[in-house]
Amino acid sequence: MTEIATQPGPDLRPKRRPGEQIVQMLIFLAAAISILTTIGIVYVLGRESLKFFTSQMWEETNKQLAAAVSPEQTWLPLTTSGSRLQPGDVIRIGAEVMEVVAVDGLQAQVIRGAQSTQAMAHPAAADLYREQHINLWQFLTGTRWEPQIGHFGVLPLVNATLMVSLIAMAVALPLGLAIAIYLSEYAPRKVRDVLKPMLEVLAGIPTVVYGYFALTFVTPLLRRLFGADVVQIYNMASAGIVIGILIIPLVSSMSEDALRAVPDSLRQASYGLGATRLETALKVVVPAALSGIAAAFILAISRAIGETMIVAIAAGAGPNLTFNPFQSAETMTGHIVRISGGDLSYDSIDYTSIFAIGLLLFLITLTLNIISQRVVRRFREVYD
Amino acid sequence: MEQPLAIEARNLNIYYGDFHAVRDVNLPVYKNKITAIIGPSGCGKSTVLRSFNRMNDLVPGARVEGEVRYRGKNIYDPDVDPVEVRRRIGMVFQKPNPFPKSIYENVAWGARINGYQGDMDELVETSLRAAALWDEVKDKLGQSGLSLSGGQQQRLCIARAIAVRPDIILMDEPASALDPIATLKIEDLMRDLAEQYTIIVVTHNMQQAARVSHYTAFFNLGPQRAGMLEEFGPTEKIFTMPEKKATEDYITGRFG
Amino acid sequence: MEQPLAIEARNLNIYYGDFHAVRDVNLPVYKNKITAIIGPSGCGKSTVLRSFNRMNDLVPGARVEGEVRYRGKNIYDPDVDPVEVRRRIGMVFQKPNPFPKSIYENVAWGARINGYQGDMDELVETSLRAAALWDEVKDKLGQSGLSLSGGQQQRLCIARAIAVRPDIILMDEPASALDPIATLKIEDLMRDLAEQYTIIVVTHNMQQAARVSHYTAFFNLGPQRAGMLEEFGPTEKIFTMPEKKATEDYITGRFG
Amino acid sequence: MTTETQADFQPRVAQRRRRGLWWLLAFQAATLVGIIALGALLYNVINGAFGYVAVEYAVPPQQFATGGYALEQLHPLDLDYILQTHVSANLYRKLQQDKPFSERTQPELVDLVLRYVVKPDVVASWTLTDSLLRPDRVRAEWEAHYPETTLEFRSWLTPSFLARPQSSRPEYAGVRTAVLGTLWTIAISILFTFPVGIGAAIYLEEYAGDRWYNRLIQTNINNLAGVPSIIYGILGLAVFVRMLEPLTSGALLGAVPPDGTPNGRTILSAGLTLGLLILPILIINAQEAIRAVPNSLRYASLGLGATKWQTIWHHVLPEALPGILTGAILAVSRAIGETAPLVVIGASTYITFDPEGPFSRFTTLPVQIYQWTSRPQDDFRNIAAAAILVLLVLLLSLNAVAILLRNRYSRRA
Amino acid sequence: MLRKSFDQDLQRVRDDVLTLGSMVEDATLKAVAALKARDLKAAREILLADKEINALRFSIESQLMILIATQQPMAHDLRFLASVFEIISELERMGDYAKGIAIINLRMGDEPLLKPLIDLPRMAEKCADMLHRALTAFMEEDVTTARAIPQEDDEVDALYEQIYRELMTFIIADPKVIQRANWLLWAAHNLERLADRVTNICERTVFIATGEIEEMDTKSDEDLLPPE
Amino acid sequence: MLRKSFDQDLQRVRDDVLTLGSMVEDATLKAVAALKARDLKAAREILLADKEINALRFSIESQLMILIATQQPMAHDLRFLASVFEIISELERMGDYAKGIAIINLRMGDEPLLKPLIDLPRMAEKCADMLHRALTAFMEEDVTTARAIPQEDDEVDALYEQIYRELMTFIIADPKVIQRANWLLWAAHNLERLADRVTNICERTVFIATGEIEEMDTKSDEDLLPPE
Ligand SMILES: Nc1ncnc2c1ncn2[C@@H]1O[C@H](COP(=O)(O)OP(=O)(O)OP(=O)(O)O)[C@@H](O)[C@H]1O
Ligand SMILES: Nc1ncnc2c1ncn2[C@@H]1O[C@H](COP(=O)(O)OP(=O)(O)OP(=O)(O)O)[C@@H](O)[C@H]1O
Ligand SMILES: [Mg+2]
Ligand SMILES: [Mg+2]
Ligand SMILES: O=P([O-])([O-])[O-]
Repeated sequence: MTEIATQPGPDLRPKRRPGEQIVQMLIFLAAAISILTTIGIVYVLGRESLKFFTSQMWEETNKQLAAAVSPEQTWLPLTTSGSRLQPGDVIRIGAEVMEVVAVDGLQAQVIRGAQSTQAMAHPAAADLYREQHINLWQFLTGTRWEPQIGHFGVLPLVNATLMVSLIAMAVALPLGLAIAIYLSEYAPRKVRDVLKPMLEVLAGIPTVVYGYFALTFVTPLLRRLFGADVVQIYNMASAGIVIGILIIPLVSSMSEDALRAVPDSLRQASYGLGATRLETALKVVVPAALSGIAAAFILAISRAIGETMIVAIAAGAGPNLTFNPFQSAETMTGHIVRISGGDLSYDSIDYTSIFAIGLLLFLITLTLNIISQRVVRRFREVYD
Repeated sequence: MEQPLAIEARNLNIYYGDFHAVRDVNLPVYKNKITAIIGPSGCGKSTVLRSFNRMNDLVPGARVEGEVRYRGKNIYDPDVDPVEVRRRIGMVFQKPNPFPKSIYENVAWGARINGYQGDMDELVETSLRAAALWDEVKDKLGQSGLSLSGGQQQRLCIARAIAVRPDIILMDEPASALDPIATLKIEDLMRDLAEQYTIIVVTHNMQQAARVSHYTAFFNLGPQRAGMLEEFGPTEKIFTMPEKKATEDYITGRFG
Repeated sequence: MEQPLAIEARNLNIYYGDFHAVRDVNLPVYKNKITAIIGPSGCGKSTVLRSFNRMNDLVPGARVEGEVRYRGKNIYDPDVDPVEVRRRIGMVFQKPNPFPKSIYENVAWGARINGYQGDMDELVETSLRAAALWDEVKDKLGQSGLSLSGGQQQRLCIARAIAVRPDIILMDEPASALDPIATLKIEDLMRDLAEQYTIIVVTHNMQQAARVSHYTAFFNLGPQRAGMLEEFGPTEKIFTMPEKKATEDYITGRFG
Repeated sequence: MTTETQADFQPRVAQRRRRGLWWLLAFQAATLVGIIALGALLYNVINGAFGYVAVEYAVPPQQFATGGYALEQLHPLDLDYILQTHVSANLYRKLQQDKPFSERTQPELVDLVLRYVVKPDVVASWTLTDSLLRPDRVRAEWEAHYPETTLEFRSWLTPSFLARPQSSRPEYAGVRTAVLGTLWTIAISILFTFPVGIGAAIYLEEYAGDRWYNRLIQTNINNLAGVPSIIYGILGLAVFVRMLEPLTSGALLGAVPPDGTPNGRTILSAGLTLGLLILPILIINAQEAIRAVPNSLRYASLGLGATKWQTIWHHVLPEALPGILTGAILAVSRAIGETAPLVVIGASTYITFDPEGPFSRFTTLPVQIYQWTSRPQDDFRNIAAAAILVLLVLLLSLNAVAILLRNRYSRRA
Repeated sequence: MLRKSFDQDLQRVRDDVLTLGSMVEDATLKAVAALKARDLKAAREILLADKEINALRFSIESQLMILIATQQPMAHDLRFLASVFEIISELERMGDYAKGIAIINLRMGDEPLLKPLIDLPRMAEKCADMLHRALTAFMEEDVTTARAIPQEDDEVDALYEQIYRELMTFIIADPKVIQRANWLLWAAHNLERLADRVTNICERTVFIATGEIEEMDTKSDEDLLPPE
Repeated sequence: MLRKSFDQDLQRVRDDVLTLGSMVEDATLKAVAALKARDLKAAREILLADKEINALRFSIESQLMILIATQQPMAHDLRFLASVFEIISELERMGDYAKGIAIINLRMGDEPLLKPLIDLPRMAEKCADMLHRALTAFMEEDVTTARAIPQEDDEVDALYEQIYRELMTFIIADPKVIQRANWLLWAAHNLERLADRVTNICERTVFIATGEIEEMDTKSDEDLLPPE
């Protein structure tokens, strides 16, 4: 021991530790990847949506020239197939853009070489493309989503999303909260030890399985209950209910965490004042955990809105603006999956449309998540 | 001089599952006196204290044998409702645990669930005054109880306990989480409260027991680590002239 | 009689962000003596203690001004490595915090990372002996440090601190989480350790400071709630004849 | 005063207790509903995966049952003989060219016999409940509608179901490609996510000071965790499949896909997409595990003169490891079950060849299930159910490991 | 103000000390008055009063011990309590002196006083007065007064010397009165000792206030000697 | 055994009390021996020794206060400390008696002793012996011995009475020797008082052990009287 006492002046100078700095650098980069992800999401969604809203897009009309045309010709002979042209449409054949002035049966009068393109000759059977424009207002308020005819109103998709989410919430919130209260306040240890893992299993099952469940179990059940003529094979109710079931564990587990975070001392305080178990649970514990529960609810809504596979499987394809839960309707997510599932050309309007919907979805869920986090943070502060 | 009894343990035995935690305790608690329970860690002080208002019912596996007589009735009789018992025998805990409600609500809540019919504002004020807290909080009754300092929170908890007008207040190390000054405030408060209430206080701090209590019960670990009442008597006697060697060793710090 | 200094705070000011937590502290700490720091809650006792081995560096926003001179060097000089400082000035915390490793490893680890070349078994034994723990654990060195009782854990932490051969041991309320008996054991141990080490101990418990220390520094809250050194002197003097009124009020419990 | 004010209290304990009882019943009922839902889900899957089927055979398999041995138990030479005698010479030669019969295993041969000789065709199927509880009704229906077929009890989940690749005929379809695709994808995700995720968690918990950029990273990660998975699909589609196509298709590294056209819809893209998807979850879980390590441990170590990294490496990480692993396993099982993003980045649904590396086109188990589920034919529902069972077993075992780990861990704490 | 109950307890000790003091004062004056009047009944009462003094002294002592055991006194409080130990011991002893005078009175029985008492009552008054003021200073922690009182002890000593010389002349004149002279001498001696003890109370008062023991014995080595 | 340092501190107090006791014992014997030998130099040394006694007494007292302030004594420890307060005060006073004898010796100057000293040394020895045994009993908390010692006070009283009577006869025979007789009488009186105080030490010993104050004053009311 005396060695220290006899030590000369201590050497307190810093030692070199290059390894520590390298490690720190590396893990900082790892953390920064998340920022890249967000930038990626915003950039991708933003850029493609911008394309969707502003840039020129050429939609196949399935029309061809009935005969070859010369560069000077202003009346174009057209085939019968495909969609109808209207005056004011901007069309493209090959590299040349034209503006439709008038349509007369199978003839269309055009201004040649519009948008500073060169008028040129076109062979017979050359494909006609039509220019598409979508403006934001139409997108947000339009009640029809029919890309084939140029209607890009997102409301049917949003409506279906909200309907499904509402149904899901109606199932998940009361059940989830009740389960949470039961587990945290009533269930004996042994029961909880069994139930909690079961609920976790429920939470761990992939959504595609829930989709299967909705389609092959819940839908037939609904049809049996309400009649096959009332309930369509693909319907929002079934998807909503099953999403609700899917979300129960989320709600119950987050709520239970919040309830359990309420210190035991509060319960004892309550009992000590002569409160019953119910009074303790509902009037002391639940209010104390309220913001945690609220956060769970908000997150649950966000999850429901973003849920994809169940609606893709069970809610049906095809946008449909309806308030009847037993009808089929396509949600935003369902639409994205359906459209992207096929082999899409990267330039098609359908392809860019999923980015616009994606952006909307992203913004909605982001808002909800941020609110939820805020609430959680406030809640945590109370007990720290 | 025979004092009137507030509550009394008779042949009390408490078990946690198979573990005999407390053995054969006979402990009288006198009315309007402060009775301190001291003893080494794990000797069952808290266990005995909780048995006085059936808080042990909430501990899984806990079992009580023997009697705790309160107003001529054994509170463990099957026809006694623990909820009733707990209203009359309040409790204050080691860590201040106000509800995350307003100060006012903290005090009013217990009375409200117990169907209090009188003037609530008045009750809140009386209780806060009795807990020597009124002056400090009267201008901010709407603020959260958690916004108070530790010592104030503990007094709030005392006010809350008082508001349901208990006979007896049990305190389990009520000041052990507080700094010395807050501790002294609580001790002064306890002495004032003893004029109206009977207080039983568990404390690790012998000096605190010495300072504050009228009677002291010294618990000790008996055979098989079962807690037992080693000595009971007026505090002054216990601390200046204990009868048992074990008590002497404990209070002079020569134990173990 | 001028005592040799072990470490000394000179014009020490400590800030947490904008908050001036400790103001103008000049505190000598004498070699092989136990210096106790007492004072009301929040007066900066722990803050000052941590400044003695630059543990404050770990607190976000903490800033230290002034000097802490150790062997003729200010430990806050830019060319001083805090890691080196901490090896020479060890620390024992309020709650026993053994590593979740074996008892042996708990003691050996610090020495090992500091490049100890000698016989590790011997070092472990010496350290455990010095911490008055050897006899209790010599047959179970392989067991987890967490399997010990609270008081034993705290002594293990002391052994661990000793094993790196520090000059000075800082203790922040080392017994406040322990029961009275374990507390007395730690106190006895501290007195033994003072023969070889310099000890600075923060305690909430005035009696403990009185019992255990040779010198006592009383910190108080100054203007704007900044902590300041109110009085420093031999413990006997501080407790029987303090010079300042504030000290007297504090130790006689008439503060605030 | 006590007695006089006692009158102000009307505790009505009995009434309050009754009310408590009713609520308790409600809470229990809710819990029961949750359990029933789980039960119904499992029941529904199992119900679809087994049951009676009405099968039509080109050649009934009993015909080959020689010497009391069922088809499945025959010797390879016998099977070879059956093939030789029942399929056209052209086909036989083609099969021989694909892979010599001598090199094929017995189950493979059985498979060939079934596919080219027996040619079973399931024309109707019944659920397990019907099959077990109402066999008479099943039999009656069968006799009424499919008299010329054979009624047999079929388990759609068989070893060969696991071993066979995808097929357009449910009778022959299997999940091998999908399972391999899943494993490949997950392996890539893990490879990418674990180091990054744990590193990020260490950074955020141990090093990050209270700086604007650290707060930004943290908030950002929390938000990413709540972004719907389909958005990740879109991100993966735009970034990995399209922008980074040269890389993800393997063209840069000289890998040429079987069909010759470089395409970013590869296992690598999928793995990275799923990796990004679970990264925030993994980071958050790991952060929580690291945060759960008490500060006292860090102080103890630093107080002994340990450096920061020594402290993290020797004390924080070992202590947090079970927690980190638990979180990681849960994140991985989330990735395994993900469907939507893979659909969006274009998991190929009809792939009959095994993935060979990160640049292969692929399908995964959930994508396969999705596809089968959305086919109108009943038989596909049956194999979807069987595939779901495979998926669930995989996930449940992972989850079980995680829960075990966590329980051990929390008991120690 | 915290520690309300401790302060109350301290106050009770202080009051009790004061009571004890006035009991002693009273006993002293009464003992000498009884002697002067040769009132045996009064003398007997003083014997009873002394029992009360002793009882009160022990009661205070046990209060002190309880306070030490239960209140962890420090600094000023501690000096106070420690001093009270000494002060009550002194007061009890002073009570004994008063009792001594009463006993002398009783022993004298029928015998008349050697001479009418003049100086002795004056001495007693002086003593009682000093004691009274010393205790007041103690109560008020009045250091100045406490330092001044011991000086007055000289007056008492002077009176004692005067009595001594007078009585010596009586004895030398007629050795047979030696017993009766001695009785008075003892009484005077008791008073002289009593006054000395007041000094100790004053010393303690200064100690409580300042923490320093100042020796205030003005005559130091002489007080134990008989006057020449 | 916990509280090692407290126990060490208590032991130091005990040792110091014993030292104080032997210093007093020593002073007593030496004072009487010096008187017998009319050794003025030795008498002066006793005056110095008394200063040491006083110093040690205050040192013990301040140790006591530090122990109370720092160790929170209770029960037995507390009774011990409280008793030591009283005992050292008594010992100091006993030292004063010894000093008194030394001063008498000094005051006698050239004058010879009235008579050769026989009983006075015996008395001093008896006193020193009682004190010694009382302190041993105190150290060992030997209640039986502590209870027995006060009985022996009678012997001292008897010796005192004998000396008194003897001196009275001298005075009556020749009143001019009154001064020299008085000197010896005072010396004897001092020893008698000293022996009384031993009783108090014994009382305290019993108190420490049992917590009870037993009055052991065998002669109670008579001790303050001159013998008849
Ligand atoms: N819920 C419980 N389950 C099982 N044993 C318990 C439980 N609570 C306490 N015990 C055991 O009962 C004994 C007494 O515990 P109790 O808490 O009453 O002691 P205590 O005297 O209050 O100790 P402390 O001073 O540490 O608070 C201990 O041995 C303890 O381990
Ligand atoms: N990390 C921190 N950030 C900001 N303020 C702090 C921090 N740590 C302490 N403080 C503040 O600095 C002041 C001194 O704190 P410190 O913990 O040193 O006090 P203390 O005397 O040890 O108190 P206690 O007795 O309660 O332990 C307090 O006002 C406290 O609120
Ligand atoms: Mg307890
Ligand atoms: Mg602190
Ligand atoms: O009591 P005294 O012997 O000191 O007079």
